[in-house]
Amino acid sequence: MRDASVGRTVAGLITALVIGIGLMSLILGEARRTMTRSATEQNAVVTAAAAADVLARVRDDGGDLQAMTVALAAALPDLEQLRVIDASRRQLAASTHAADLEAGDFPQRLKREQKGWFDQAKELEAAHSTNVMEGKARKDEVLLRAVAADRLEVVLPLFDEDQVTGSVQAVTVAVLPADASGGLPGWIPVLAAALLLLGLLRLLPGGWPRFAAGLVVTAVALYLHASLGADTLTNTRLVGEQSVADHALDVSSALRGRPDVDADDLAVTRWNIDRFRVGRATFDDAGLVAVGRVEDGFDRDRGRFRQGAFVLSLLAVVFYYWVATGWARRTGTALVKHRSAYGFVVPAMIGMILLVFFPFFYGVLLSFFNKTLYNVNQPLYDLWVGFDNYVSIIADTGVVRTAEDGSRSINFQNFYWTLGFTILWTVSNVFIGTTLGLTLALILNVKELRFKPFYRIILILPWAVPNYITALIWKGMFHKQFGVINQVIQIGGGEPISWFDAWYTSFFAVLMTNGWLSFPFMMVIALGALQSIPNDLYEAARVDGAGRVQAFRFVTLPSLKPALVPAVILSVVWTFNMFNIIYLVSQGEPAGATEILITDAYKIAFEQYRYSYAAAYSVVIFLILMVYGIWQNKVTKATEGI
Amino acid sequence: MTKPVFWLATLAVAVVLVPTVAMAEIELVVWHAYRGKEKAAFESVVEVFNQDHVDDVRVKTLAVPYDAYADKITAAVPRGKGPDVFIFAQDRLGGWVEAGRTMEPIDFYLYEEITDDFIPSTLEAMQYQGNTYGLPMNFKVVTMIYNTDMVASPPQTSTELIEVAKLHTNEAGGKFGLAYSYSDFYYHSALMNAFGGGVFQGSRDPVLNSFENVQSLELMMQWFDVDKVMPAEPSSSLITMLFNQGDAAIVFSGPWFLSEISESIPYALATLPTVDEAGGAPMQPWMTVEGAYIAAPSQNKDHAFDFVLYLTGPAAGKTMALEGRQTPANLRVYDDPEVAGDVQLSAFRAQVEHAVPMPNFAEMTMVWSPATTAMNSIVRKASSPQAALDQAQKDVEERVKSLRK
Amino acid sequence: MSNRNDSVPHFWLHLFLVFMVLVTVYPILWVLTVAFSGQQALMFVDLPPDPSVLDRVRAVVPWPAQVSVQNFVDVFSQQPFGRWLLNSALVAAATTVMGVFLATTAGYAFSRFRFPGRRAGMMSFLISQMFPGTLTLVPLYIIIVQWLHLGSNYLGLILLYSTTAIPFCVWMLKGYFDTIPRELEESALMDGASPAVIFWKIILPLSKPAVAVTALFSFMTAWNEFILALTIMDQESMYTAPVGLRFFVGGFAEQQWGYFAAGSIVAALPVMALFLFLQRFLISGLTAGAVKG
Amino acid sequence: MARVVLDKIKKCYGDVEVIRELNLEIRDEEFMVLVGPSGCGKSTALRMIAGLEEITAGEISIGDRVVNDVPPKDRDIAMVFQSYALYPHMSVRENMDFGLRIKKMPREEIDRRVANASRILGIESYLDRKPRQLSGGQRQRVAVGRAIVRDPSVYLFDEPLSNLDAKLRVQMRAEITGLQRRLKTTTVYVTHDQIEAMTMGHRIAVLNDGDLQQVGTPLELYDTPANLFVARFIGTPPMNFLRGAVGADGGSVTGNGFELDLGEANRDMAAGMAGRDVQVGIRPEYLRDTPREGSGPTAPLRLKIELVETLGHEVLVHGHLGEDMVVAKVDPHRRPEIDTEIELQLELDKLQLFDAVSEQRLNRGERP
Repeated sequence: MRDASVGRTVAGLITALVIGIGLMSLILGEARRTMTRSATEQNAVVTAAAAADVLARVRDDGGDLQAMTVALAAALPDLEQLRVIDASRRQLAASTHAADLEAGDFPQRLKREQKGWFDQAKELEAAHSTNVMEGKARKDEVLLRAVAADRLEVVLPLFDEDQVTGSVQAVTVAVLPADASGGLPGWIPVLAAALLLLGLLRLLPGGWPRFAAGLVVTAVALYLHASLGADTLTNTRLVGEQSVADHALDVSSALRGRPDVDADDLAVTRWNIDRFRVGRATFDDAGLVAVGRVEDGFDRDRGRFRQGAFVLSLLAVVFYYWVATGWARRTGTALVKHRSAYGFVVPAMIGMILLVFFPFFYGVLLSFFNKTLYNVNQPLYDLWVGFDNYVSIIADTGVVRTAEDGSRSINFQNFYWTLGFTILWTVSNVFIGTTLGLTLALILNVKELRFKPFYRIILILPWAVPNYITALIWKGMFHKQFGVINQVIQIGGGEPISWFDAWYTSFFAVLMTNGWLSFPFMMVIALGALQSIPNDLYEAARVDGAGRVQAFRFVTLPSLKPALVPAVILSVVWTFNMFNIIYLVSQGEPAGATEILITDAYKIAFEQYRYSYAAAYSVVIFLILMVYGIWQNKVTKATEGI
Repeated sequence: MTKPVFWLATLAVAVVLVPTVAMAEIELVVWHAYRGKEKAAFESVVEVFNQDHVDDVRVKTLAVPYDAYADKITAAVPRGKGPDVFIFAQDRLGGWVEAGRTMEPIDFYLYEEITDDFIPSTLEAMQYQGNTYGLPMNFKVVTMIYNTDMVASPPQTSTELIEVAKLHTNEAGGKFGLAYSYSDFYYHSALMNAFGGGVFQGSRDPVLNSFENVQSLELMMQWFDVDKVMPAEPSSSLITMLFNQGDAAIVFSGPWFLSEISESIPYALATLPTVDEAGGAPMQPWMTVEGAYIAAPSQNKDHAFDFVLYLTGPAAGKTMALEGRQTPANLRVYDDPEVAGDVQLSAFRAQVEHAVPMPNFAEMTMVWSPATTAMNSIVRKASSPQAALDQAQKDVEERVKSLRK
Repeated sequence: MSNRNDSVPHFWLHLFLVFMVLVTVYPILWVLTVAFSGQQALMFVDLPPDPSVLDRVRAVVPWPAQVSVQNFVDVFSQQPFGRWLLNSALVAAATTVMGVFLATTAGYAFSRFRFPGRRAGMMSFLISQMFPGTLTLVPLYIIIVQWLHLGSNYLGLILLYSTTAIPFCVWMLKGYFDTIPRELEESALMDGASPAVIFWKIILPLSKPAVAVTALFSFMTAWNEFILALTIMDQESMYTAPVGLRFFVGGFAEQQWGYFAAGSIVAALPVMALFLFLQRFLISGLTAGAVKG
Repeated sequence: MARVVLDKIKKCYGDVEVIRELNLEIRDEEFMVLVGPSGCGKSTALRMIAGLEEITAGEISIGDRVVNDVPPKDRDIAMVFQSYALYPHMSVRENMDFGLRIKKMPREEIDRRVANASRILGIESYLDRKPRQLSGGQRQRVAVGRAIVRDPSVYLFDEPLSNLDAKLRVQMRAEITGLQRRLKTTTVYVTHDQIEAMTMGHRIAVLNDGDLQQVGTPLELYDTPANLFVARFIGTPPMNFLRGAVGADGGSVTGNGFELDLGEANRDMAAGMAGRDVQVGIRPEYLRDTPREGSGPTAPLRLKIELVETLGHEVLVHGHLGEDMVVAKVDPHRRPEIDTEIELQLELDKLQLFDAVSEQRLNRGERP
């Protein structure tokens, strides 16, 4: 802060404003374009819905569908083409498209290349029945797509009673709402004001006051810009809504007075439907826009905009801090000064960023939404749930379950039981693996011990043989009746044990299996690391009168530390997430008591299809491990250099 | 450039160019998870198709190990990197339809002339929310397999079954009259369906703890715990071993079991018995139907459908049945005397009359874990069937709710 | 460790080692038993009715009823298993080279240079291991196949595997590099060596034990992985050995445990060969004599 | 031709100043020893000359060029490290010719140089061994040999003998000195051992706490230390110090338990300093029971003997003079006994006077 010179403060301010206001303007522009587009789309839907209404009536009355189709396309101002598909008969029932007209009289049998139309109708049918069955609006019952820059195609289901039997495809010319922008773009006055304020900075003393003043200017400018932006958005939305209302009245009046159209059908509100064909009720039959309702409906969007603005402001402040305190310059200098160091790190870092950190951030992002199998194709921003997933994981506190008869039992599916078990599993495994591996490495490092190469090669076998089969062999060894372990117990005169009936015996089985699988790794690490200890150190220790134990404690262990500590940390991490052994050997038996967090997460993702929840689970696992890692790192000072 | 090199280069260019000139044809990629006999049969079937379509279509196959097959489809197909046609059991169908951009609906191609050829329940397995997404190739269903040295004529009813089983049970010596993965919910479905139970009703609401389901489990426990005719911890490896050592008289299992039976064991197949405790209703196992589907992003859907039609048709079905030991879903295959005369195929064909397609919607996947937990705790006698199923019901309800949120 | 004859007698060490060897090989003997049985069944004890103790003892001895190499023959004849082994070898070897290269360079920088972001970088490598990989299959698929267009390409797998192995290797190497006296580099610097020469001619030769461990680890990472290999490869001829092994089990078909066991044993051989080769680096005591005191 | 000049050198690690401002000129062909207690900055100074440490401020030139931004390899220097830093994976020969190979020197030239250097150092017989097969002394020679083959214009030694046993150290000391005399290459030698410094260097620079205390020939430092630190640091046994105050007449120093007439030699210097607190320094060899032959005026002092050290050719006695412990040299034939009193003669013109506050030397002292 000491060096918050005028130049840097100004540079920081400009950076912050450019980032904050620039990006926010981009978002605003995109939001307004989206609103304009959705109003345009809504106009197309209204037209299509009106046409579908009329056509359904004509068909029910046994009228001439083709004639009405042609008439509608002519009568409605924006309707360009119309096509009616009768899916139950695989027929093209009516059409105004030239190609269809050339092909002959209607109805026509659908050709192979027209399969898409048939599938559309079937899709709408399935969507409708799904929504009815689930009592929810989950699947789109209105299909919309742009067929040209200014042409929209709307596909609506055609009902027979409650059954979807076909579809109406309407191609409309886009009806754009009036341009709601007007006046100066919001950012110009804000930026001008902010720049004026800059002059005042010179009057302030350097250091904190100037830095704080810059911060205040940034914050105020961003706030003003955001609230101006929000107003514009509301305005755009209202203008759009008005355009839809006007358009609905246009359509209605175009149809009114036609002899073949029943005036009772012309209730414009019925055409004002969303993508689930649910009435939007944003205006009444007279075309009067319900401003309150529109604004209420807009609350969610505005909330989202506010969140976005908040995040951007934070970002801007961060950049302000970065530039204004001279940190940015130092970053630049550091990059140049340590370029050879960065050069060494960059290749690995690129790989890590692309293939490790990117998927990681994707996972973290996912955890703040509610993405499941049922909504994978919905845009993410519709599914924002904030911390809900985390809250529901952490709030799962019912470790003890009381049955109806009042008896109590442990709820093995509970998050905290699983967490506790995972920790137990990790600690005991890493302890066994490390102790055994280290002991063996020390023994195999004894000078003049014979057959060392033989022992070494045999002892890495568990690592070398694919663990899928060895894990299953272990599972077989623990079989109650036909497993060798119970046979050995019986040879010794004992009773056979049902290994997977109680959580602790089941735990023992997976522990044995994983211990067997994991010690060779530690052994190899320790063997490699032992080579970095010069013999002189032992001699020195011996001279100092250290016994074997002391030599180990004060010479071997400290020297092994640099290699062993990361190996232990990573072992903990890997064991914590050791999916295979649990999945193959205990399979969570009994009753999920030996599940660990990662197998739970796997089940949530691939059996319950709750992708975001599983992502949140993964993040929780990550956080637990990170806390552990930081703690371990503090205790052992693993990252501190020599 | 010296002469030999020049000629070699020309030759190489020619070798590279000639096939491309002749290849004005469409390539269809097909994924499957076959191995061994099935794979060989499948490849020969594809080869026949390729011979017949030398001028227009060429089908290329890719075998994918079953364990990660579904994951591969989930990752690749929606991104347009997958096959044109893939073969899979119906259990993932609903999930993939919901995920979108994976399954191509084929109702448009289907006429009664086509659909009438298939065993109706197998075709039903290919349908989701009123749309058909594939044609059934074959079905796999659990039936009764018995050691003919030990059992002369197959039991017709559950009472007979237990009587016969008791004769061949010697627990201390590791001999059992009846062996099947009874604690596996999939295998248990036969009993459950016999009682008229099930997992979902109507609009896919879970009904795990229905009275019928409880009854079926009580009977299962009767067999295991009171009659003691079945081994503990019945993994499929164990059952295979017992049967192959002549230590199991009767096994309930599917076609996959047959090729694991050792040559020294004489065996025969029979339809699963009726259940006296369920008023004489037959055991109705869940049926797995393997279908051929068109991938939604495929660029050659028409050709893909022609191939699917061929694959599920009588000619291919016959090869797949006789050489690949599959039980075809196409009824016309059974018109062939060779297929009709095959005792194994006809046994499964007979069983399919008393079989229920396993539900193909995504919610079904959520059932397995809680159901397995319930089954295990019942078998372990840690809780009563009712209590275990109540718990499972609660868990499944919760999961279904959170998915549909 | 400098043990003389006055310390623990070798007899006890051998006793312990023999015990560990038995524990280690017992399950593997069962794998061998299954592989050499000529059958497809997974191991279970086979007992007569009312078994005596002797019967039980016989039952726990891993030895097949009859010995046959048929499973091994079939593994190679029924599938292009040799080709898949070759693919695996290629991918694993390239991963080893690439992994060692990426990890040694990064580990060297972390050990020797003091630069802003060093600690953060090292921690990020460590922390990256803490996020479970269950949900990353689809993002990885998108990156490799859609973005980098490395579907059905060895390079895609090599990239994936070497980045999987990087964090551990970097930490391992960094720890080892830390034990190499700085004077050696300074001395080389005075001798006129550039950073690259110092790295290649001084640091790497001195770190053979750690590089050997790194190499083994990278190799194993690539050698045993199967989900990514399967997801990315779209031609059977590009599959790796673990993918091939999985054809024998799983799904609604007969379980060919005999083939699986035989294939597993074949797949373990290159790993053991590599380890045999690397062993001498693990025991060479390289830094001794570098400095005095 | 290879002068090394340190001009206002400064070194900081963060906020810690390791070297405050160092000005030092090492002349061509000179053997300069940097000496001081550990942590005084001498190694840092050497490493800055080598280019292994950045220079915070100031300039270093070697020969005629400022080398601040010249990388070590281009400074035409060779360095022998305290730990020798031999490449353990290379043979002795490879260790020696590594730098030359990097320079892409012709093979014959390399061989010639290695042969030459190993002959000089007597290490021809183990050129093909690895460092771990060598004894400490042999490794030391290899380390030196590695420097020699490069034929640099400056040698830098960083406490090269500190890892050797006493006997070997004496031998190597002589060898290195001899080598330098023969090669006539400018040498900067860092040590904390003042005996090494005294025996080896043409000139010695004494550093303490990042400050240069004094530069001079060994005898200059010995006879006329610039301040209390140098006086204490140089010489074995160390110089005696008596705290006191200059008397009112400026001709005497009075301390607790003694009064010393400063004599003619120091009179003019002490004049005008009446009442000032000083430390009087006198080397043990100038505090004797019988004055040396040809010595100047002496002053008597009585000392109660508390400890006797017999070195053979002479005897040292220790005792308190007031609060200060002093050591004196006594005729071995006297056989002084503990707890007896002895009269000592202090050579007045060898007296060193230091200001008690500034610790700077007050009198000029006498050159031998």
